[in-house]
Amino acid sequence: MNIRIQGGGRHARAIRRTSTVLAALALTSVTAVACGSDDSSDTPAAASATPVAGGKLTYATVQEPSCIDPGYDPSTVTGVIDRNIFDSLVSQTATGETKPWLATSWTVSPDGKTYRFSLRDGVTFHDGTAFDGAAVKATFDHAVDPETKSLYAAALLSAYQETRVIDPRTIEVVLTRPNASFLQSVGSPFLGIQSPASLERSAEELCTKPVGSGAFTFVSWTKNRDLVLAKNPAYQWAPDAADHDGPAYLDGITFQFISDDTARFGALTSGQVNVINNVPAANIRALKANGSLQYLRADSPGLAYSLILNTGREPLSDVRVRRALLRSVNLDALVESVYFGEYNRAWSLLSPTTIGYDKSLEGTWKFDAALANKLLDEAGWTQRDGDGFRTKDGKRLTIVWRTGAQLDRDGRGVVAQGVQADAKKVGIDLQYISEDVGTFSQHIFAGDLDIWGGNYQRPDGDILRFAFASDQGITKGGGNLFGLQDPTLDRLLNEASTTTDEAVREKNWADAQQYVIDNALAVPLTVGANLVGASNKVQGLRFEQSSNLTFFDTWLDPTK
Amino acid sequence: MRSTTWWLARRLALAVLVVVGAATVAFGALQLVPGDPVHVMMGGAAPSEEVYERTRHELGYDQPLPVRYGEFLGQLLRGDLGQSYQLHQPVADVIGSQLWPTVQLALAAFGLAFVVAAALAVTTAGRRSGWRRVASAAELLMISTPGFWVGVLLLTFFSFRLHLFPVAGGDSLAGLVLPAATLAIGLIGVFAQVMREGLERALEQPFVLSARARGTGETAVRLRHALRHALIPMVTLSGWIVGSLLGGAVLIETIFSREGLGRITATAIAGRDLPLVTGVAVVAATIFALLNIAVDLLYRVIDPRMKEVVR
Amino acid sequence: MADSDPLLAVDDLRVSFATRGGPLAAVRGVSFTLAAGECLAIVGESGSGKSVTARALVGLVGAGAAVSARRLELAGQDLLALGERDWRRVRGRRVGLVLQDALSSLDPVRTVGAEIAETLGNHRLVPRSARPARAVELLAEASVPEPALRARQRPFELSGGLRQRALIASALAGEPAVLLADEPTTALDVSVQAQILDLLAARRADGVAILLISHDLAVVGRLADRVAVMYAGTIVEEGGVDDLLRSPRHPYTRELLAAVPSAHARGTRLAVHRDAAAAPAVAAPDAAGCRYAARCPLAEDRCRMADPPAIDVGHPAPGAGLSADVPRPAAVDLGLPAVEKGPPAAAAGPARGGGTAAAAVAHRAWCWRIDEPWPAPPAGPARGRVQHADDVVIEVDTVWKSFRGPDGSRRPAVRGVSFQLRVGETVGLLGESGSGKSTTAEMVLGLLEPDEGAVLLRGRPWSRLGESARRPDRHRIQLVPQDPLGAFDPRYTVERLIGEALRAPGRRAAARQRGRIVELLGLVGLDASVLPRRATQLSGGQRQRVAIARALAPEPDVLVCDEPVSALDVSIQAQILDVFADVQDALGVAMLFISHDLGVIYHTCDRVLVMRDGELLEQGDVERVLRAPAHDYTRALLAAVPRLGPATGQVPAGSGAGDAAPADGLGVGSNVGFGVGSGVGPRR
Amino acid sequence: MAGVARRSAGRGRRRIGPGVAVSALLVALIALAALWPGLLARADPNAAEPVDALLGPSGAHWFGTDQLGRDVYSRVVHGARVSLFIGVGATGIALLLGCLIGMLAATCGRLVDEILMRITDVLLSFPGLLLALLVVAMLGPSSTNATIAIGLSSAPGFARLVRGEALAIREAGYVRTAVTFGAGRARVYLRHLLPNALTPLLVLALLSVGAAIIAGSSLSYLGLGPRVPTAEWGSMLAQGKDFLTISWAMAVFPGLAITVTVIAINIVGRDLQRRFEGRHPVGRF
Repeated sequence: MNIRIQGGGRHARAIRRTSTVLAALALTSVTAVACGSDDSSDTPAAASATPVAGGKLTYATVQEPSCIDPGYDPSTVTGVIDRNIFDSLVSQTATGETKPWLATSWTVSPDGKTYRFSLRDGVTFHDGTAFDGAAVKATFDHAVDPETKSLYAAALLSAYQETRVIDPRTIEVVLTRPNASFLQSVGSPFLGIQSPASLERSAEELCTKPVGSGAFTFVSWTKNRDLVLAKNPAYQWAPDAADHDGPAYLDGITFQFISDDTARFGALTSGQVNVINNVPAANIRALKANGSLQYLRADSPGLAYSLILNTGREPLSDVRVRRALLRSVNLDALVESVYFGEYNRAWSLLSPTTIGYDKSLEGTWKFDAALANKLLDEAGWTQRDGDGFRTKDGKRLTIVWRTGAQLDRDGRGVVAQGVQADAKKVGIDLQYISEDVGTFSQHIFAGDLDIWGGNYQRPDGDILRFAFASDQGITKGGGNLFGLQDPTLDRLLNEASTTTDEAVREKNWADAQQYVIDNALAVPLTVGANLVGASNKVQGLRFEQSSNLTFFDTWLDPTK
Repeated sequence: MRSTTWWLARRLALAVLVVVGAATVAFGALQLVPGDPVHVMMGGAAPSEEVYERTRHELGYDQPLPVRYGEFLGQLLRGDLGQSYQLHQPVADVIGSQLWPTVQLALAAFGLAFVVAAALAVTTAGRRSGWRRVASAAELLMISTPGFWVGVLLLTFFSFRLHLFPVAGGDSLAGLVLPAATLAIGLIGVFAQVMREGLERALEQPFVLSARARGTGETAVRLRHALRHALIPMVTLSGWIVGSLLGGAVLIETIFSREGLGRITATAIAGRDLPLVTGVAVVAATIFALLNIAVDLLYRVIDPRMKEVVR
Repeated sequence: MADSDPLLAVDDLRVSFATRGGPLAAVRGVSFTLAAGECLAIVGESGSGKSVTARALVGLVGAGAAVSARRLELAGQDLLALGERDWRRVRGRRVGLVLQDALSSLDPVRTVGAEIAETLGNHRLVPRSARPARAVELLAEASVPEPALRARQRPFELSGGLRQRALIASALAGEPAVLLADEPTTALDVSVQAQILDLLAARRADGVAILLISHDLAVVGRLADRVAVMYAGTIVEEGGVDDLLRSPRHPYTRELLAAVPSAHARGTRLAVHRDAAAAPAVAAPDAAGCRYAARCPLAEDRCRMADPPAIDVGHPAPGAGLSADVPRPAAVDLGLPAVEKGPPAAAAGPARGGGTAAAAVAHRAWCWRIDEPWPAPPAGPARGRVQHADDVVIEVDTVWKSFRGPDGSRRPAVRGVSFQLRVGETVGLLGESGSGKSTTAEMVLGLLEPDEGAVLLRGRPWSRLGESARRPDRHRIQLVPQDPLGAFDPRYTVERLIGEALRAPGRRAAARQRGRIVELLGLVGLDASVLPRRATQLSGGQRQRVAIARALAPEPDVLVCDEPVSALDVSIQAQILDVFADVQDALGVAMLFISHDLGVIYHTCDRVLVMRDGELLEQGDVERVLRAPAHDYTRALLAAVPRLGPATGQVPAGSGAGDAAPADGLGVGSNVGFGVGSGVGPRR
Repeated sequence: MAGVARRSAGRGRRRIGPGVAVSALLVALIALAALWPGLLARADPNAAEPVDALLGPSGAHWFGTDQLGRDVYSRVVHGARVSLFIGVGATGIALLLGCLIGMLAATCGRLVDEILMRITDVLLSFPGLLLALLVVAMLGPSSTNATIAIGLSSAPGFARLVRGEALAIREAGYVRTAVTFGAGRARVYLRHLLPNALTPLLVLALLSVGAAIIAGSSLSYLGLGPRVPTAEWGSMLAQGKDFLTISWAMAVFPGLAITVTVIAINIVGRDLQRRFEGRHPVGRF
């Protein structure tokens, strides 16, 4: 993602303010649900007991990374794994505050273009190399090096010009223009500091044998099976955001890759693994009912899972048809039946935990098949063909929704079929085509899609700019797939990213969300959430603001 | 002796031809897969133009097809399978690490299927009894049931419900039981029927009558005389067996979340990981070709009449 | 049999099989006895129940068969009471079984030694370590040369004769008192056949009781003391071998003997029935009366009402009484008194017949009509009366042909063969398996190109032509194959089969095709009712008739007949040979008649070519060649054949089968090269 | 001995056993479901009623409902079309290609034979499912493409068999004798070789329909089948397995549908094979 702050360096303070808002939201979004009986004599896990060191944790995750060089790979699972191997300059608490980590303190130049970091002493990488300014420089230079072909880290460092090593304990990062998200980005695992010695190695080794300074060291990675980390006993530089100092409690973490939902859940219930993510919604009732397991969930911030509609093509170029589609879907019933209430339906393009979420949209565009039918009639789709679909001038009201087969997970295919069935009820022939990534990407670049369905996990409303601003076309690496040129949205979103006024920013993002719904530029479907199941033994599991799990404070309760 | 050497040399030459052919087919097929290979490789992420061009150049996609094919063949003949696009590792390493679990699974499944089928066949061949009817019905059921369904049911029952076996992965013996059983079930029916038919045909042969007329007992007749003849059609099936084992591994490894060649191939094909797919094709073809040679040699052992080996 | 209890006593043996249509009786009341050192032969055509009878004696008739008997005793022990375990102790130890075709009767993937040792092991006769040595000894006892080497070899590595010896050795390894020999010589070349019979005779001389099962009267005549003739599950006639073969009394026995082709029968019909309708010897569903009545020319009403009783024939003096009605020439040619001929191995021992005189053997027939005269053999089309025009249809001019063996070397199959075939004549091509006779025939047919030399058709090039040039004349040479079942497209009906041949290029499409087909069928003794049938729905005889009709359809000049009767029972063979004679009489086609059977050649042919190892050894008028052979090989061949023995003393007595065959490198030697696939030469 | 019994058993027309009769009936029923599914199931297979999701079997929904509240019975009935289409279509393609390649190899001389057989060797060296995956990757997932993929991956096997049969038949007496009637090569091949090489394969083809159905459902299971919401047994099963612990019906009935269909086809096929083998003297397979 590219988050650029334009308009000079007077706005550095806004960054802190942003973090505060974020923190508040994060607080409300993370809910730990104790398992077992509702009378809740069990207190939430972390509250009382004293952590005990020892034991290995097995975490079954749905995704397997293809490369765990944080400078290269963009996938969420890479972030989760690398968080344990790499330390960042700064840390963020679950409440969203930015705290020192490898950088003990930092200052920002008045123009917002230069950040000066004082670095912690006594930190060594897993390969024995000492941490210093050169390591930071090497890491950042690696991320932006075209050779690295970075798919995400480089974007986090947008406007990066250079890193100056003032002395071994002091560096300056110079940007070409201010970047409001810079500190937040630097705290991301994707900019975790790598051993400069290890960065000399080939891309292949960087991908498969990462070397950082984190609380866990990389041990092995067997494709299609697992990735094993071991405790770094020398670890004495825990982030300030963490609950404890010194080495991690766990002796090691094994990430098991179990893509099959049923198998993953079965692995948890049979005790083969301690923690799983993406608990199949259908199994959550069983999970809650199981006295030896606990259930934790966190809504993900960013763009909710939504259908972005192509206004440049018939028939969705007609706003009435778009509105009809928006109103034809009985989302409440559909989401309830597919996800058993564990995922929420979305009212806005942004998920509720995103900075800038407009709560006022809730309840404003309820399911209304009659309205949808009326709108379609008005739009001239009055005839019906033999299959019950609407037609105009002999042409069927057909909307094609393509997706890549690999993107079809978390029950999205089922949601799609529900949307399809609802659309049919008002006479829309919605064709859902799940195809291989090659064909799908071909369609994306040809721009001949009617609908694109997807989500982005990002902290704030700036994601709207990524998805809708006219300068964010796909060939520029942006997310405006259909090349939408909407002056209203452009004004609202660009102003939001440059203004220093928090209120203006909030208002613009709210207006933009409103505008998207009014003009039915998209159909928000569900709010993504990280649904985690864990054994009761597992204590101190934490969600990051991103809704990812961290394991530094996690320990295994031998009494359970 | 000279003719055997000559025969082996010819067969090995043909094997090389088959391997190169298989690699070519894989290479060609992936050229025809729709979509821009670079985009596919990035897995849907939208790279900037610079990254895109650089990747394209590195992978040689800015070269014309014949040049790429030539380089591909040259690499192949040097024994270099290249570097996986998606896993960022040498293909040989990837296959090397994934081959053994699959081979383990395949061997276990084959062994299980063979033993069960042989027992079924030997005890029921040529006998009209209720037990034979039950066995035949069971075989038909096993042949007609999709392996993935069996796998799901076994997994649900034995792992989720009874917690008897690990749910996912596991290089332990216990972790091998269900996948091997699932894979074996598809084979047992075929094996048992082929062996029974072979046994029955052998039992009708005059030499069995002679053996019986010498006072040889029924069990000895079946094991000492008939079984060996029943194995010959089994050997003929070897190509099919290897195909089913490797093909079945794709499903089994997915269902049981096992590592292995099958699963890695499925993802490689979907991700258009050309070097990995061709690498797997080369390995599969090599196994196939060597196995065929081994089988023809085995024929000579099982049935010494086969002086001139049939192709 | 009066002086002592027999070794084997069978009384009223009945065997029936369960089928979908109810029980089917295969053996219905067979009784006989067998003494030590005696050989009883059971003779019958396929399906007569003779093999089932033998297998009942070792308890191996198979599952689903019901066996009953009033008495079934081996040396006083009741076999009917045996359980499976007890049977195992009998099999191999007290009763041995030798089957036809040792290639399939010995486990092809095990060594000969192992097979023999199996018997020893089953009955714990010899300690495990001593078994291989004992197996070698047993092979040596069965006159197998280099027994130690042979024991390590597998059946397919041995010649047919050695294989059969090995099989006999394995059956005798347990030193059984009784040996059941079921068609022990059937697939073998004549010279090898003679050696095997000698081996069996030697064992009999040692005191082994032999039950010989055969369809071949000549084989029986050579080995047996007594003969029982079986028809449809019952014994219809039994008696001493000389009596029975010289003076057959039951009409069926008489039909069988008359059907054997030989020199005497030239110019006469062999078969009682001309048409193909005659009932087969297969056991029919239960019905009252004599089974043979349906086919018997002498049958009267009472025959069909009730089973005829056994009638004692007595011991007629040679040449006296009723034997005058019997086709005597057959008996003369066939029934050579063993005492006169004397197999070499038995020469030193007691004559035969378990120490009792042959005269003591009762001769009985189950027939009321044994005193009826047998209808005189109908005259066939006269042989030799046809004046052969000098027109040469086929000229084979020093053709050579070789094939690439599995090891890549070229092996000659035909070496410089030359002969001519003239209009209206029948030329026999005589030779043992691997002699190159089939390859020669294929070159005549234009299916193979000679490597050197040429085949000319009516003086014009034939073999050197391209296929398209040959096509218009293809119809002139037609094939009657050995195995018509394989030669018929399995999907075709008879009508379509013959229709296909009628449309051959160079022929005008017959206007009334169906009429022509019926006409052709009439020529071979079939009627229109077979038109809609497929090959598998025809009997063996009918198939061969259709094959002949089809070969005649394109109005050929030449018929190439490749062992056309060798797969048939003797009575059917007789019918088919009659058909050939009729056809030639009616149409005057030239025939190249390939056979390994001297009798058939003698009966059918005008001239004969004798081949061995691809070479033409001798050719000439059939009378001349077979009566006064010029070549040693022909002489040896004749000597080895029991049926054309020295009745007239023309074959020097010194060159008996046993001496002549090995000396000529025949038999064993000649078989080594073509061990696998008996009866068929190397084909592509 | 036993020959007597066997002959009379083989000669007589075989009666149709109860198992075969039931199977034939089932095959007819499945064919009916494929052609006119509306006759057997009234409910719209794609009508979602989220309120009624994951119901167990009942009078209203015989096989229960899936997670969108669609009627599983109706979807199973409608699924017959895709499965049968794949089964029959793939076998047809395999047979056609197999015959073409096999006949060419058997009749066009050593060089053509050698080349074609090396090509089939190459294709055979791919495990069937992988070849199918590759083809689907090339063509994109859909039932037609799955059909082509499975057809292509089983064609080499058929080609081998046709070639073997044709070579054996080429040496059979009736082909050689047909030449002596002066029939041309083309005529002999067309009249005798092809039909006779084909006949045993037709029964085998019927048996391979069952295998193709399973292969098709395997592809669907891996997400490479027909596009949603088309009812297809393999993809229904793939969806249903996630709910096995909650609603067994969703995964069990589509699986049963596959198994029952394949069993019925196999029983009928084998019965035909037995009848047929009785009257076909040339080459077994």
